[in-house]
Amino acid sequence: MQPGLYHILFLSTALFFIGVYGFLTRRNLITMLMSIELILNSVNLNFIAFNKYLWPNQMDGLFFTLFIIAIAAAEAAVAIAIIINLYRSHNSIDVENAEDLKY
Amino acid sequence: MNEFFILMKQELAVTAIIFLLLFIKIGKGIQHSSLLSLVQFLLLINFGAGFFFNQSGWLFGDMYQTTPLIVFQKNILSLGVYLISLLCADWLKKTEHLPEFFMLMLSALLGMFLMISSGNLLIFYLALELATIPVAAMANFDLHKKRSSEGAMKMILSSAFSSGILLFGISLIYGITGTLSFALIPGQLDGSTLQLLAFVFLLSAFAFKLSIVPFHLWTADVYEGSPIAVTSFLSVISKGAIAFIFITILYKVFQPMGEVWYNMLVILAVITMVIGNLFAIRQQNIKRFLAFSSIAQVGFILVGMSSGSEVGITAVVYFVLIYVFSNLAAFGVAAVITEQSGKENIDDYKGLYKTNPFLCWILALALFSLAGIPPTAGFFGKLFLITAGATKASFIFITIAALNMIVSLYYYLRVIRAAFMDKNENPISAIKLSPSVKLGLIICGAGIVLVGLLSWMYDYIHSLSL
Amino acid sequence: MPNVTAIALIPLLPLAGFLLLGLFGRKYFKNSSGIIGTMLLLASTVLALYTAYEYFFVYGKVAGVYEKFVALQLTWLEFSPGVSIDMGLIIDPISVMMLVVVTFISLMVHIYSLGYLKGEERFPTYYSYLGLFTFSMLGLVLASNIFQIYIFWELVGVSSFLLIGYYYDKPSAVAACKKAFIVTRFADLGFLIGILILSFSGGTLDFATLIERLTSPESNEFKTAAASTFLGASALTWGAALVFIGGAGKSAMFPLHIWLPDAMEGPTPVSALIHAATMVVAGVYLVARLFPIFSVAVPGVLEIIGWVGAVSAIIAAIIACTQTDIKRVLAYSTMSQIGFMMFALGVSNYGGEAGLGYTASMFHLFTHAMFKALLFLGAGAVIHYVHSNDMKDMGGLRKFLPITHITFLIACLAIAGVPPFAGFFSKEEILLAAFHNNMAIYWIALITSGITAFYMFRLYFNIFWNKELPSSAKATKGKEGGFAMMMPLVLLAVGAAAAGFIPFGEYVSSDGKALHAHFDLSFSIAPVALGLIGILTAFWLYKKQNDKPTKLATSLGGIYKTVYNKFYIDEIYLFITKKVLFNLIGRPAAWFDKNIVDGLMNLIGNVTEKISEGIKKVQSGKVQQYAIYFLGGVIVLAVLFIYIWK
Amino acid sequence: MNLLLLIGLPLLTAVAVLLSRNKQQVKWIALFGSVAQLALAFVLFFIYKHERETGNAAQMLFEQNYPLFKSLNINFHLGVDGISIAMILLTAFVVVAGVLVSWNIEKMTKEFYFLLILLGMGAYGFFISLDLFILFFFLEISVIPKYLLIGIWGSGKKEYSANKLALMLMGGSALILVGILGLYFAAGRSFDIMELSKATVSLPYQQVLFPLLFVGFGVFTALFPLHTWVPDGHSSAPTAGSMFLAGISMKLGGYGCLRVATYLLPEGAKEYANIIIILSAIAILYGAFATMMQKDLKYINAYSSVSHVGFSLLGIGMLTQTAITGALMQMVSHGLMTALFFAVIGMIYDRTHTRMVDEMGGLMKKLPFISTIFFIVGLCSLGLPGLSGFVAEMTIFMGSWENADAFHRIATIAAAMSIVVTAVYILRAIGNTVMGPIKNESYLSLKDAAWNERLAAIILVVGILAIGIAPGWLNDLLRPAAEEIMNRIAGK
Repeated sequence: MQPGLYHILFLSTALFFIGVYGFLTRRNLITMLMSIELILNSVNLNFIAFNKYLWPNQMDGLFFTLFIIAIAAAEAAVAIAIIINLYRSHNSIDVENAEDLKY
Repeated sequence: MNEFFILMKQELAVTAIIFLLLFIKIGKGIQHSSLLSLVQFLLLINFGAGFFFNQSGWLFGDMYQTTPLIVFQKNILSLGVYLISLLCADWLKKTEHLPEFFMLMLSALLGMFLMISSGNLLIFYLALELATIPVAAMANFDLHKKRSSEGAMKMILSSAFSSGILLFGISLIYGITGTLSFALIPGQLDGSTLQLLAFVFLLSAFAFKLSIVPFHLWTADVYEGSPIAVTSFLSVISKGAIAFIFITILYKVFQPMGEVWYNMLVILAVITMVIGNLFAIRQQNIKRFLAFSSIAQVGFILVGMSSGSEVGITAVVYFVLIYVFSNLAAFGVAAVITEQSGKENIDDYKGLYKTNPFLCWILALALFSLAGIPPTAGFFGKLFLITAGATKASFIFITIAALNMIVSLYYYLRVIRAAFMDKNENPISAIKLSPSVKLGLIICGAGIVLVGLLSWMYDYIHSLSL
Repeated sequence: MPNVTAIALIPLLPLAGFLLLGLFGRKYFKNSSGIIGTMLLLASTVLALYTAYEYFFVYGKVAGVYEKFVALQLTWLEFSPGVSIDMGLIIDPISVMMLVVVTFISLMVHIYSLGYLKGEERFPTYYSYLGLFTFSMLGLVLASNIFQIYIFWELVGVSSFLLIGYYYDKPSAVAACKKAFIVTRFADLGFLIGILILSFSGGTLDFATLIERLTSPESNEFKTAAASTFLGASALTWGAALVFIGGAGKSAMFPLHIWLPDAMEGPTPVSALIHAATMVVAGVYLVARLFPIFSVAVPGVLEIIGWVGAVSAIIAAIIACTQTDIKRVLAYSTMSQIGFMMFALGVSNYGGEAGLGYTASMFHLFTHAMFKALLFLGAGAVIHYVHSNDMKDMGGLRKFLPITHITFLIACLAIAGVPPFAGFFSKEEILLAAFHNNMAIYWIALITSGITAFYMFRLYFNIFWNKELPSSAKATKGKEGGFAMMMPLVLLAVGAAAAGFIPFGEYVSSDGKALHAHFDLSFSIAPVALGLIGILTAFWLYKKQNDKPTKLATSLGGIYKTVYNKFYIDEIYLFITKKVLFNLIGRPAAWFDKNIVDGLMNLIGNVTEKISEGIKKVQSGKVQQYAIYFLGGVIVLAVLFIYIWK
Repeated sequence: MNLLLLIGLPLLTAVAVLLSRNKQQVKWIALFGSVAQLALAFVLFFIYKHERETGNAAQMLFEQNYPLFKSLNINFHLGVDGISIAMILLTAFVVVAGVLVSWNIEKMTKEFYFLLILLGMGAYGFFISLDLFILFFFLEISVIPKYLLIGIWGSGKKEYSANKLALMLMGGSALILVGILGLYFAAGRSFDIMELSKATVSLPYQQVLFPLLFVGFGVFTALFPLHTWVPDGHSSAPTAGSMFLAGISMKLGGYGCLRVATYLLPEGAKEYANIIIILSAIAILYGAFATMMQKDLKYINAYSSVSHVGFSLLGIGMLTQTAITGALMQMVSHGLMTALFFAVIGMIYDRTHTRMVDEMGGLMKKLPFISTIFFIVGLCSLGLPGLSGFVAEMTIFMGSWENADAFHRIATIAAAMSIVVTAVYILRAIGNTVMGPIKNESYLSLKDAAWNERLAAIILVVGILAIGIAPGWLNDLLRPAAEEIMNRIAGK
């Protein structure tokens, strides 16, 4: 059968919440980063789907997706750089080891 | 084509500086002091450039727009950056990666420029990220400090998270309206549940960037962790930029939902002011203290925003202008002291007046301005924000706002008291101010005093925001 | 119309003295100040006598009545059209009479003090204070406006405060002057409220207008005032009664008399001037001044006045019998004599024969001023000689102080009401007035006059006879005070002896018409007889040193003790002020302010601190918790605005 | 007469003080400046009188109106009527005296005088401004100087007091802010007092705004129970600071209560008059009784200030022309009196190094001048005729008595009772400090007042006597203004 908009939206929403869940629960910084990627991908799906099914005459969603992918890459690059630096000083990439700043 | 250069002059100027720095970096580097003064000069030029050939227009279809007001806002930002480059000179000279620092900071600035004049959600998103990611990198600039990298980590992760939320909201809006252009969206809005949801997502992303309670929690940690130059950049420049675009989007794009976001702003403003103040009371570290105080200030900005008329825009822009001077002055003093003595706690400021009267007076001016006590400009800024908030004549709201001024006064006075009154057998030794720092502080002080008393400035902004 | 400048100068000259000596005395007039003050006062005395002469004899009566003038009237402070404090000079028989009395006695005291206080290093201050007092007293006498009289009323109060506290480093003196001021102040509160009531119902502060409006039953002010009642009494009654409270306070009427005996801490000449002759009779003068209102409008109040006067008279007389400090004895006798004047007014009516009491009261005021001043100055001479106030240090002084002795005796006879001395005539008139109006008061008065004779001669014998001091004392103590001290004694003695023969009714009466008091000898038998009995008892008890008095005292036992302790009235006051005022009101008020009001403010602060301490956990440093709050915020907002707000 | 001088001259003085090189210069410049201000105030007074006598019946004289924030219709609108003139005179007197008594300040002299002059400027500006916005501006401008003066040069638990004062006054101004914003929007976007006095504000608005404004200003003038900053603030402040606080700052509040709250919101005033009366009657008695228990001279004066200021609030609450005139007189009189009182206390403290009543005694012997002044001020505060206090209080009583109902009568009598209590505590203070035997041998070597102290005291005494002996001029100054206010209240 042909997947309709709602299937895709369902999928993307599921992805979104999986991402959020991962972000909230995982202790490993890299994994948290990955779950953010999940969120972004769910958004990409959204855009594509909306563009394909609802507003096929313009390409806004498509372009947006492309940009999101690009930005996500940049973000990931900076994030990983920071995480590496964190690892240098903390000798771990566990989020629970980086809680000095509080109150 | 010619128009293109005129409309985008500030962006182009910043880009030019970035590339210049890049070439310098690639080529054989100059030693930092001269490079720094060069950059300061260029930034001054960039700031000056804002005052000529101002005209409004659109570029790239509806992607990019500029109006005199927007140019003015950009000027405020570039002025702020210039002041930072002056105030943090001592620290900047020391960092081994001076060009990179400026490249990052300026690209963030570029992002903010684009963000302010964006006319479309796509470019808005791009600009937002451009304004965020480099700052995260900057936050980590004390490469060997644990706290610095922790702060940076917190920032990049949570901002990535928030942009995820933002994007989800945008995607929903796109799904509903089928357009990304600010001009077209309002026509499509009818306040349906889904739209509200999308709006809430969008708003929470803004709230995160503006560090509105309860989306503010990253703020203090990042501020404390990162070097003061970055902290001041975060707390003044990016806050200002976000405030500008936020108010534009609220007033333009979500204008049909005015009723909804008014209520939201009221709620958020109240809890932001209260929580921010309550946290600020207890802080010891000056950077953290200023972080929370700036959260409370954002609460006041929201009060002004809630007005929903050009009075609100004027008040917000005016306040941000004053806020740039006041907060940067405070940060500047803190930067000098941290740089010279490595001390960051309020208790270390005890007896400062004995040794550094000039710094103390600037600090006092800045803090009183933040607290909104005349004759400093902060008084006028706060007053007009509250006036704008009062246009809807909900007395409880503005009463709460006014009462919050008492609490804020209380903790600002704590610092003043430490500096002026408390005894201290070994206070911070007398500090020799480098000329650029002195210049920066004097500019800030002058701004704090004059912006309020020269009332035509307010009227000028008002005329722009009509 | 008498000469205005002359009248105006009478009070102004002492004022000039006050300013001159007060500001520059200590520097420039260290020694000459006494002379300056005396000269100025001499001038105003002359002016006063001249005024009196002009008023009574040159100007004389118009239609059988001495006219009232308001010689001069300056608006001092206007409250609202018609209601204003004016500074005026009122000229009528009683004010002229008072002018003479005040200036004359004051002059005597000025002269006397030249000798009495010789060598004092605060001489100029003393004379400036005297000047201030004389000025204020004269202003009070000449007041044409009820608020003006209040103003000078307060001023005499403060100058008496200053003079009682002249020896400011004596704790007892400080206590006394505070007491005097505060007690009279308390009475003045009544006076003030009385003024407010009267002026409100009269719509004016000016005496003449006030009296005219509040006494004529057809004026609508009178109607409204009489109609508006509070606790059953009309506004007029309240006003008059409250004003009288003020008068009672100044004139040391029971139960507001407690300050007077203590006031004897001041220098003796001061007691003579202020606390015998002039200030203390201000109350009487006030009632006399407003007499038409009292008598015509609110007769009820006259009853009160009469009884207060009578009670004070007898109580004071009884207490006086037991005191051993000669000045205190005189103080109580003063109180008792003022009691006479008061109830004389109380039993009087307005106009004609019935107005006898009024005349009598004024007459007695006049004579009393003479002999009481004389008594005090004489006592002063004694004290100056033996350096003690107490009877037990005295005795047989007649040899050492001949002039003092004679003059003192004259004064005693005068006050005892022995003819032909001054006291006799005035007292007879008073008794007569009482006799016609109120028998009870008459009997009280009769008995009191007997007691008066007794305690005065007890005093006399104790000082000048009784135990004999060794004549060697003469050598040690030196001779009697000089001319400056003796001259006033003699002059006053003359006055005390002769003043009675003035046909007083001619000049002073309630309605201004001449009043001829006719009383037959048969009437005056009783009082004179009683007086003689009193004198003889005193003679029998105190002529020679013996143990009769102590026996008597012991036989009376508890009664004597009570009387000796002045009926414990002071103690009652002490209880009220210390226990009630301070402990029951002041202390709680201070506590409340410190802990409740102040505490509340601090509480707010502390609560804020606590809260901020409590919520710090939110900032846990865990980036994921931040994200949770973030999401929580989103969800709350969404729920709020999607489900609740819509 | 250009009213800008009144702001410009102090500003000039302040700048000159900042630029001056050594302590001596600072002092003399400050003195010169303040004397010039006094002269200016007198000139203003006489020109004003002349204007009035020549039949200029305008409500406000010498009006000046410059647009400030056009888009918000905020104008720099200046003008004076009798009330302002009286207050300006008071300020000028206190400023000169304050400068004189702090002659021997050694610590940060320059800053001290700078702040002092600034404080004065704020007061001048406040009294001449006819635009609520700048009125508020000038009201707030004094927060910094007050705080620093107490905190830096103060004594005792100065930080606490300074904080408390600053915060409570800030709280007051917060309420005021809300109040004037409410007025602004209720009356069609105008801060101008003259316009607002003609505008009609609907009753519900008045009912909300009046308490805000009155309580807000009330905090400044120690309205019970918001007076608690007064004792601490006054007692911790340096002498000149206390003089300014009690002499001027508290008057700002009273002036605001009258000119802003009562005048602009007459209906609200009528609504709440009784509450005001009750509160102020309480304040009068309660302050007096609390004073009886104090041992520290400064606390004595602080609490008695609460009691005395209560009178002026009572007068306002009575809402009759005479009472309001009396209230204003009381403000002026109390300003002079309490300033003098604090000055004397300061002089005594500088010599005996104690303010505890029961540790002193017999000062009269060694300090005749200071003691005499102490006498005078004490007698003034217990309302002795011939001194200013009497005139003011009597006027208030007469005015209060004009409302003929039992409630007002009882309130008046209650207030009048305080004259006895006042006598008690004043005489207690005088008796224990000035009179009596010398308790402490070291006092035998004390020196009497120096020239500057004498001058300061004399200046204030002259003021007190000028009102006490010939109150006519003050009455003529205030009565017409009070009449204006009454007309507004009566709805004429």
